[in-house]
Amino acid sequence: MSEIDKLQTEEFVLNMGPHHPSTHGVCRFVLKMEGEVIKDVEPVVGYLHRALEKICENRTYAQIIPVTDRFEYCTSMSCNMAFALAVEKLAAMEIPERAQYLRIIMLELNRIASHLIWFGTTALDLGAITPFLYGFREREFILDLFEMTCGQRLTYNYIRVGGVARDIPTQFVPKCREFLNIFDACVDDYERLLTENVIFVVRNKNVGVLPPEKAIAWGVSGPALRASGVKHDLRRDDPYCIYDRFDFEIPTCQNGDCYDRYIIRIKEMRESAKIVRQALDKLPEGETRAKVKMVFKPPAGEVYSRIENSRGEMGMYVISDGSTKPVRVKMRGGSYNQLQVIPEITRGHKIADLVAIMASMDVIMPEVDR
Amino acid sequence: MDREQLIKYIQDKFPGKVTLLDCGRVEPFFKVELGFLKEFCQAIRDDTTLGMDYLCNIAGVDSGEHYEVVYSVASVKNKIRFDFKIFPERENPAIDSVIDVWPGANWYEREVWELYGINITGHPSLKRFLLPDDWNQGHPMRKNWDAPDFVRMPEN
Amino acid sequence: MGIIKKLPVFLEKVPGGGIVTTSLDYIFSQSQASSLWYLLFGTACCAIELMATGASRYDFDRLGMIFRASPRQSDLIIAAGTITKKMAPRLRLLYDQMAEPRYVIAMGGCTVKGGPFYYDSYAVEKGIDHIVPVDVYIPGCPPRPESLLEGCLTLQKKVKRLKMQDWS
Amino acid sequence: MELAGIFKYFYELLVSTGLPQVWVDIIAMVAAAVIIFGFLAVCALFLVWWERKVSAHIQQRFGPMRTGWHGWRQTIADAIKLIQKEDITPMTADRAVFYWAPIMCFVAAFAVYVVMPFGDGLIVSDLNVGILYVVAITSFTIISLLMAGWGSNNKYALLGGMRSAAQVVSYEIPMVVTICSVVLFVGSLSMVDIVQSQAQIYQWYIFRLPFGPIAFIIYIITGTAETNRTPFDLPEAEQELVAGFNVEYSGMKFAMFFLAEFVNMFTVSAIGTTLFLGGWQGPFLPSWMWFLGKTLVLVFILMWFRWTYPRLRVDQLMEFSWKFLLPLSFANLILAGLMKYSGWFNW
Repeated sequence: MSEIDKLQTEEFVLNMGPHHPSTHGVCRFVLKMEGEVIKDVEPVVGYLHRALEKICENRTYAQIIPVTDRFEYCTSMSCNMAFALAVEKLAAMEIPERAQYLRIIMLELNRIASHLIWFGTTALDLGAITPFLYGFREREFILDLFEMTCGQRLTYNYIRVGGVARDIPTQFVPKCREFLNIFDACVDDYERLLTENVIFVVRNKNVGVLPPEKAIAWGVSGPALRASGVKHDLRRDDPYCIYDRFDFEIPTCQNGDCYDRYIIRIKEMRESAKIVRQALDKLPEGETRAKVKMVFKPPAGEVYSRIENSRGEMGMYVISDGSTKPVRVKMRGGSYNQLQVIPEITRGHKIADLVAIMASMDVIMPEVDR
Repeated sequence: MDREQLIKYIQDKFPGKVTLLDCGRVEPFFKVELGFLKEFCQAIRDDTTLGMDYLCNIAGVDSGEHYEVVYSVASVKNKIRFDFKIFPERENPAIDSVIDVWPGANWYEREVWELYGINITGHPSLKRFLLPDDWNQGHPMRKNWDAPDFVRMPEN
Repeated sequence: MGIIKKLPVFLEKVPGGGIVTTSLDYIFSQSQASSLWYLLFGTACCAIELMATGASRYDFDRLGMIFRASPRQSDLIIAAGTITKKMAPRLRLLYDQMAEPRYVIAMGGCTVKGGPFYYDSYAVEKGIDHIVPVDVYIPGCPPRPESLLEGCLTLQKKVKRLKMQDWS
Repeated sequence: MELAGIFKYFYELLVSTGLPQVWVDIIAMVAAAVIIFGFLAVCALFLVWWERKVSAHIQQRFGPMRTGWHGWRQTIADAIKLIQKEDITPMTADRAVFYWAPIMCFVAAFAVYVVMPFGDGLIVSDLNVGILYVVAITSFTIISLLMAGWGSNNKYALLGGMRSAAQVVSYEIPMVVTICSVVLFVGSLSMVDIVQSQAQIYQWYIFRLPFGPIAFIIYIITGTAETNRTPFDLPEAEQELVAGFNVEYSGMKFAMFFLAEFVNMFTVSAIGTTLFLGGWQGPFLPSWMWFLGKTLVLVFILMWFRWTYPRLRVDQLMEFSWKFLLPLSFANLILAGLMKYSGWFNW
């Protein structure tokens, strides 16, 4: 027996996280590796489990709206919206026209802001630092708009049950138009930085391929699902609010790899800008909030309502027993399933690909842990 | 397929095993018999008219008197969505795992197991999920759960 | 570390040594204050604001603050976001891995006292001062980048007061 | 104002004191070492500051602003702070290896400057194997990275160290082959000879070699890989390996790695200047100014790379080197040989 045969090989177990620059918060991966190649991944979650659902059980409906803000802080408006929509379905409420349009404007602006964070962090995870700062530069414009509307930069508490919290200030519309005018050029800028960058393309093409059947079976939604070629967008397929009144495209790609997920989100940013522009054009005058009683008691019932968030399907399952507080609020975020599917599509790739896949899935941990 | 048609279709397809619950205005809610769950899921996924290939959500519920597990399913192809519930027993609650039907159910079931203490038979890895590894204070989402450092919101 | 700590004791005995000590103190504390490298540690909402503060508009780099991914090389943990009971031991571990002198900024309501998760939450650590010593508290949910910058300036003020004898 | 004259004056002053020649040589050597060390330390500090400013302006920020005018004292403050920091040696580390790795890195980075022609006559020692010495010494850095990776007893550090070893094995070869094509034309390994053979601008090897610009680009790419900078910064890939090989280093030891990185960057640019851009040759200005100017332009290009490109994956890096750069550099060498032999391009 020669020397080399006597050598033993061990499984190389690498613990990545919970504090790691590219796990987008506090996710932990236990990687079983062979050199640089990943043999198995096990995501360990719960490092940001804040018991939001337990908290919701002891709050009134008005008090829950700020709690939902923290459910998915990159798109707080969507969280407010998802919850408000669920309660409105429960109570069969009529929403004033102006509020509907304001909601659409806010949701789409928030989608752009969220995609800009994704754009920055994706580039950062692949080692390019400058796009991160470019993304955040434009995001500040949107945050300014939100700030002048509701006074906060991140947790808005703006969309309430029955409408929106207050009307927009007068400077909002011109400022917003100003932003939309520069925004397309900005997206062109981003694309020049990354889309045809050779290194970016070889890092992303054919990495983390997610076939459509697998994507649906694992419950993947949003841009990740559309990148696999499934034309599924709740804004079209299960219209909520007044999305059926707007003219916009639903971009899809075919391969379902990281590069396609990138392309989809870039296109979505342009589409969102289009929707905002239409909504600003059509914005009617009038009330911004339906009459909601101070002590709000929706009728007893249960509802699961879902909206298309920037990360996929965001659902709120609310049970009311007719009192001021809900019996159960279950929050469902798109990242939950997208993180779940990562082990499936990472096996056999390198550790650097795990980072790319994680970034392209745009997983954000509070949605998983709540 | 609208609400009425869907209710009729499902009730005709699974007579006796599935009953309609009056708890939603928009999507229909059904109650599924405890032992029938896996079969039912398999059937609604493979049925061509329904084709519920997409699992939106699984939520455990403790209403105070009984446990419920709510499944929200959708069809990407046929654009249908509905929910159904099953009611595990109060003592030693247990349900079947539906991972074979929708692999995405994995974590949802782990969560139900951990936070509500509802056992999932047939689940491959029922390990600690959201709570700390050394957690020993029971299942916190149950209504009657309490712990020394758990501060309730004061009523005002 | 040891030599530098003994240096002032020795210099005090030398005539005119006080001037040397105080100027060394000045140089050391000024450099420390203007180069606070922070650990890339963000858990929740505040992490996004932390990122925004590092980005173009607010630009942490102006204060000489850059992020390091390794706790060994950083001087400052900005604990941005909720620290849950599962995360708390990790925070302590990171703190222990840092090299002296080290500072902690508690950013946001959650790290100060549990924030919006104080009531009814079984999983949130109610204030990180149970886990690590905190130098500066920044309230807010999440605090604006301006308040974070203010917090960092406050920390700089604190660091600038430091003398060699105080080093641990 | 030629610096060489000043140094020569001091040397003659030293000789005129009547000390034995051995002592004169020793004093001269120590003085040269001190001057070079001082120059490089200042240079590295300047480069760190410059990199931060360049990156900031690329990203529409200002960079350090509050420590001195436009933050000029920033890196000095950083250095002083790093000296004060606690020096941690992890309990499980291989102490000797862990201790020597940064020192080795530091020494290797500085040792190259023995043969660096800073200007006309400004060279410590004009070795007749100059460029060979450079190639040999710059590879030392990698051993130190490997030592750091292994000695830390940390999995991330180990991966970083291994990556750097793999990287250098593949990038050293095209680099050396490209350098060979220059050496072939010069007919000498001495750095001074290399510079002197490109007295006129059309004689610069970037224009004179058959595929001069391509050879230059290959050199710059391999040089970037040698210095572990983006897009080849795999050994310390922040997003994958936290901080790579130096993940466990703190305080002064980390500062050594940090400064060595910037010195290496300067080295690569300086060698590139010498080989391809005519070294210190240039009209009007003193020679050392030309050398510094050309080098800093190359340094700026390296920084530009860093703040624009994403990072390659480790296997793609190898692929790029073995399948693309290596054949290209060999083709370049063969063509250069043919040209030299046939007498074309021999201006």
